Amino acid sequence: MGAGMMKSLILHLAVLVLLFLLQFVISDYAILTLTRMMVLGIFASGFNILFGYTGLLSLGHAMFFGAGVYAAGLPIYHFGWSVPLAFVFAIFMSFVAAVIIGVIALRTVRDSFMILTLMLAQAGYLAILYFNRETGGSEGLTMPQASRSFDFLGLTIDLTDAATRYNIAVLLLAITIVVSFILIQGRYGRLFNAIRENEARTEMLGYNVLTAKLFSFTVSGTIAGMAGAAYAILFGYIGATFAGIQYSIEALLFTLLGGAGTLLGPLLGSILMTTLIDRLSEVTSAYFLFLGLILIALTLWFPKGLLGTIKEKWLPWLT
Amino acid sequence: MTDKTGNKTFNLTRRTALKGLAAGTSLILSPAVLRHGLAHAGETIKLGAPIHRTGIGAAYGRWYERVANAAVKIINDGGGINGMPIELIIEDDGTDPKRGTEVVEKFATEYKVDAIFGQLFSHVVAAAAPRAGELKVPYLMCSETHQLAAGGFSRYAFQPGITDVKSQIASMAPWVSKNLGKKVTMIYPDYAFGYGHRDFFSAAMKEQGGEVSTLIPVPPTETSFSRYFPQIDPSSDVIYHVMVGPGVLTFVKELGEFFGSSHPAIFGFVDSIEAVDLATPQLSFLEDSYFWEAAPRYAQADQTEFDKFYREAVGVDANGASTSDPKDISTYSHMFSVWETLFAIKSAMEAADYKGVEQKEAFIEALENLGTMEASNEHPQGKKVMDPKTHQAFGVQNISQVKSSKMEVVYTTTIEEGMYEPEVDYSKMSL
Amino acid sequence: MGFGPFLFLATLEGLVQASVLVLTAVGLSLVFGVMRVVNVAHGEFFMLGAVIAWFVATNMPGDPAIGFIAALIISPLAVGAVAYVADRLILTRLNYNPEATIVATIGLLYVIQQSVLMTYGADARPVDPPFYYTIRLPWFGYSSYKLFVIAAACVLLGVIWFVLKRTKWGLLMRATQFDRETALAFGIPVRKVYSFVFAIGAGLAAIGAVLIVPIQQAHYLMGLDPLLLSFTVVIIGGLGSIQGTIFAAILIGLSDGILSVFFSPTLAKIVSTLFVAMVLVFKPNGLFAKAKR
Amino acid sequence: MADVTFLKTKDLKCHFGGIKAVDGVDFTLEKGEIRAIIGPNGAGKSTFVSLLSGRTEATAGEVEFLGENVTRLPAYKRVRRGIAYTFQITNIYKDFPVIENVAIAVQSRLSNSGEKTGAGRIRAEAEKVLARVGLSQFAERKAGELAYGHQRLLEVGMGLALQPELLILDEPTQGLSDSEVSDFCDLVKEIAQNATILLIEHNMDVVMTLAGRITVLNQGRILAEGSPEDIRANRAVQDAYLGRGDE
Amino acid sequence: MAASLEVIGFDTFYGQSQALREFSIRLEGGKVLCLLGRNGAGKTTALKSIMGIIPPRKGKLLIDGNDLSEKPAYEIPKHGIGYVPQGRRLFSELTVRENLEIGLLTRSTGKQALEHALSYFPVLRERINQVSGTLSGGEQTMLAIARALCIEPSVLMLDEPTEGLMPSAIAAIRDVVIKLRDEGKAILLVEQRVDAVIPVADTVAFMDHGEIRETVAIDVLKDNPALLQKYVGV
Repeated sequence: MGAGMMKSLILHLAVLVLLFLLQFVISDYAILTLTRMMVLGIFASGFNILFGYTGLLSLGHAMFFGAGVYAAGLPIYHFGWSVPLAFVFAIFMSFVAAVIIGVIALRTVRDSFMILTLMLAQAGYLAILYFNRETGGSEGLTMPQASRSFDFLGLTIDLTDAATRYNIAVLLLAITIVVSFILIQGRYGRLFNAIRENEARTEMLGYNVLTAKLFSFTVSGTIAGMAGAAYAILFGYIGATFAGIQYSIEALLFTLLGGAGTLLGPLLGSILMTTLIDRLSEVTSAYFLFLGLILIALTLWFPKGLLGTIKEKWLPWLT
Repeated sequence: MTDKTGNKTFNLTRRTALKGLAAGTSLILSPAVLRHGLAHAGETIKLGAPIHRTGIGAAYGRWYERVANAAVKIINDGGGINGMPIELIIEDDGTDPKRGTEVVEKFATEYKVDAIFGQLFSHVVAAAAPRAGELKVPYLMCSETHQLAAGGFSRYAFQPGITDVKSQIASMAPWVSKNLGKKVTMIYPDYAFGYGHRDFFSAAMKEQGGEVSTLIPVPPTETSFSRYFPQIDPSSDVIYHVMVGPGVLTFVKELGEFFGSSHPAIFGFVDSIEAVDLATPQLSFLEDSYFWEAAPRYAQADQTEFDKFYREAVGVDANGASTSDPKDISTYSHMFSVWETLFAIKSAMEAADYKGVEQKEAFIEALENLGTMEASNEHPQGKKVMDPKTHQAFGVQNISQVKSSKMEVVYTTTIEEGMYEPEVDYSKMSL
Repeated sequence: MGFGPFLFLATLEGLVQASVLVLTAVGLSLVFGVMRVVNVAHGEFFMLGAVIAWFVATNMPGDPAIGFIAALIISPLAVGAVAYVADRLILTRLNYNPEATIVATIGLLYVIQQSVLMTYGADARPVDPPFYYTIRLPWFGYSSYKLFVIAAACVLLGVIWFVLKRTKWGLLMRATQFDRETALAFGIPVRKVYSFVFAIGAGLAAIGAVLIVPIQQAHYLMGLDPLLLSFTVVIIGGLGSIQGTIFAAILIGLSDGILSVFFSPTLAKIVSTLFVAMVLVFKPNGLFAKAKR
Repeated sequence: MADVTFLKTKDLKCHFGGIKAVDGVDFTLEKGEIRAIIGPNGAGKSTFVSLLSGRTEATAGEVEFLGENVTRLPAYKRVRRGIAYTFQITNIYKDFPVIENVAIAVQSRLSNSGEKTGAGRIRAEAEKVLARVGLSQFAERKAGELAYGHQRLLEVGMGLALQPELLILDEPTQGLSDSEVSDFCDLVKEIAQNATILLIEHNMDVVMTLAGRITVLNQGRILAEGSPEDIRANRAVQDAYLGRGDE
Repeated sequence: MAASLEVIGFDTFYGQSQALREFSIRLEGGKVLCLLGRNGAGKTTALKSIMGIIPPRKGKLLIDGNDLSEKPAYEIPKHGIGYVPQGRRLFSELTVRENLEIGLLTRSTGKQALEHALSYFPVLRERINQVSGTLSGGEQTMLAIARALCIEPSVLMLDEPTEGLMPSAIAAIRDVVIKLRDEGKAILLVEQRVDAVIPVADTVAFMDHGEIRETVAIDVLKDNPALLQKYVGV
């Protein structure tokens, strides 16, 4: 293991430990909102595997987040499945969805890929509305009280408890970061980067680029789906908005702000952006104005985002 | 000791080691404390109002906010609640479930409000109400949703200001079948709010020996409607319509263009023309048609003192328009719920001699036991009866007919006509 | 009502929708064709056109027709100016890089939408049509203004066609579209052409919006639907092809009107969205594309 | 089993619309050769090697490599079988360090041959390749910052890292200075000890120095083939270059 | 008297790599200068740099004595440079007339210039409303030249105009080039094939690696096969 990789590993572990420790010092509200930021950070991390590392810009990643939300929430709501079972099932379903969508979407490139993913996500969103008797449509469904706590390995886990939710989010974030770290440090990381940088050349070096892209797409979609499933079980509500365009764009925004192609970038972006919106909403109703301005500013002056710029200027070993 | 940052959420025993870090983080993560945390507990009653300032609910939200401010002013001018003034904290929820929930969390844990009220659209309520329950903060919705009475939420959720949609609709059916006809075509929004109308009204009509022969769902985002109208069954006696969102004016205009002067009887929920000026030339076809209204938009001949008082306080003229701009039509038939909710909070707090969050449970129980609230300045829409089991208040409903581009009440239901068997008993749940 | 009149109404409605759509989509298509820019903020230019029309119409004294005509002139110019500035300030600096422009125009979308929210508010507001007259047919009544919209769109399309095919300006644009480098070598200021095309594309969306506000109402969130529909039209018509765009707009307008009569409108939207997606995958040059080269 | 031909094409064609870029080429290459392909501009040289490497799909005809028909194989599978291609226009990962460019190629070879792909091993192998092409001192530099001649060498190094059976070099000396060209010739000779080399080249000095045999393409067909001396003396070839062979 | 075209010390880059080094030429009216060299030697880049399409990082450009070094690309043609790019680059979906009109767009020379340009190529007049992509190769080249003539240039630059043409078409193009030269235009011709330039050129400049290696008068070259061998191969 190289020194850079070691440093990077230590940094990431330190961030995770810090996130765990924070719960002992921050305010109740910070715990609640940081929980949500972490879940959305996981979503953006999944998006980042595809966008930041492999160079494929999907404008429809909310469809996987939404797939996770519904694949976890519907069995709990309709069939009374236990939460862990529904969670695992949702991850599996997101995986299946990602494979199928990936096979279709990866037939296109660049502009077409972006528009196609946008269209497919829109179709998914409309499907949720269409099957409103099952999904609750735009009104959504509130998870039954019974599902808000469950027994797992002899422990009673109460999802209405803020600290419990926070720790589950930290755990899932840790899993995401560690899995991504291993993936990106390994040979797939090199391959993804190569594809992002120069697809034609990579193919001529003997790589099956399409398979690699599909792999990236699948990992990305599955992580996004896991985030969606976590959202459903942790916050107890599922609704069509979570599959809407807004959420696809948020994933992009978090990633761009924090730094595409860095493991912690999406989380950082999620924390900063959510905090910013939360602050601004006390002052103005048009807080999305700033979201727009930040997007434009990022593309103009900060295409690498915060951590991306730091990585370029000071910490080249950052993963 | 008073924390210098004004933040009272710290547990002093566990903030020894990471004191500096904690202070810094909390400043970043909780900017709100600086603005609102300065008052000491027991000095004010803090009420949080997540309002649909933006998003598809904005037309309602703007008036909800106006009513809330008017009511709070009156309460505070009269000495507040139990001697404490109300501190009203309003934040936009974007008519969005996630943001709506976040704002509820913020009110509960950051501002530490005594109660939250004011959310309207059912998808926002569906996401936010359970969280309020988990955070154990009283949550009073102004939304008409039946989810509460159907048992979807918790003991902390109430709807004291406005009757739920199931009751509203059920109480309309006997009158419609008796006076307009038994065969009905329904045009309704293709989402949850519309399904309530579809299901409850179909069932109620059946009970009356009538039938809903044609159902025409229209997506809520639709912007043109004419192409749906040919589906209307020409042999229907009644067209029942209800539409919400930014397209309502287009909807009624196109309905009029389509039919001209000859058409079946038309009965609509006032939602179809909430915030729309009836004097718009193309709406003349609505003349003589009927609307459900909770609170009559146009001051009636027998207008009560209470309605007069309420209009004046909110700044609404006899036509339901803003006193400063006669073209600016209010959401008159819904916004009274904010007013009545605030006064319900007041009387429950007074009954519980509420001084602060320690008496939260007493406050909840007092809300459950509000019982009958007589028509008054506090309840200008009319008498209400709070059902302690469902946490739902029931009131009278009005059927109005359009006459000279105004609506005249032709029938007022009794509260009993809208009652149904409770589907849940929240009062037995733990607090 | 018999099936014939039923179909007749659906066709009329479809044509009205197609009329507005075609103007909006031609704007998008022109921008894509000449500049290779996917403008995600296009729907917001539409919305801005509607809102400015409201401001103009309500502040213009006298007959609603005067206000309407004033809006028809002022609104596209104002929106075009906004687009021109946006191009100069943002897109040129990004060198029209496809990914960056998509992200930046998403940003622009929010900026325009929220600026309108701050100034105009969240309400939906109607604009008086220039004339009220309902044509009574044996089976149903129909707004004469809607027929005017169809006619106006035809006239405007004729004007667009004339400008593109018969004028110096059109030649400039087409030359830039086909080969920007050679255009440059013949003294065509490509960057300026880009800025103007971006402005014209936005202006066309604004004209579509001015025509629609007497039917619908101006609302700060009204931009999303036209955006998605325009994308649909431009993809089916073939990215950058004006004729294809016109064809597709009529096809989509009519089929949307007729389909949603027979099926659930939401289902119709799902099917058409998936259909467009498949066109993108299997016929990336659009449905009407001839096999080129 | 009799010796299989190293590489063979049968009536290979590639037409773009009406243009016959490659129009019926029967070509054989023996193991261990250094073969040059020359011809006037537009003769179809680049298209021909693109057909061999799989970058372009053949309209008709066959490509046989080591006795197997590879005509329908995608490019990456041909690379895995040992056909490496270096680009005419420098095509490297400009934003990556030089060593990373080579490491990507090394990883491809190792993982395709089922060997371990530990970070240390890949780096070691990549360093070896850089040493061979003389770029060791630039290992950590951004590839895009290298001088043009060094970028060409890196391009070759990436091909080399694949340890191919057949290395196709498409105009490798284009843009190199004279001294770089002679270094390059030495490198190719060294590579040729382990691999067969197919070279498209304009610089006749290079061709004459390196090639054992020369194939001349003109208008998508083979015009002549033979030793450098034969080709130099061939009247048809001179005509093709001087443009009198249009008819 | 100022030269019609003078380029002084162009350094041009594609990203990091240098494509032109100290590229300088001087060309008088009524003369033909040929740039010769193999693929990638920088000939096309030289023309594009002159046109401002790939602006040089350093260097001066003068046309008829006017310094255009600081002008944006679209200003340069207006000062009298007609350009026939490699591969002709016609607007192939437009008609012959429209292609010519593009040449007229930025100068107010109008119909006269168009008629004058057509006078060199009567065949184009017959096909004036035909879509240019359907013309034969020779006609396309003619159109490309006519289009460049529409801006009434004093300098004409042609990038491999005879590439891929039938010998008869090559001869026709050659005749027009000679005619234009005789009318006093300064002509910069890029070719790969020596035989194509021998009948028309006054001077030949050999390029390699983005530099002019040698400039020779055509008479010298005709008598020196060794030079041919060195720069063109074979």
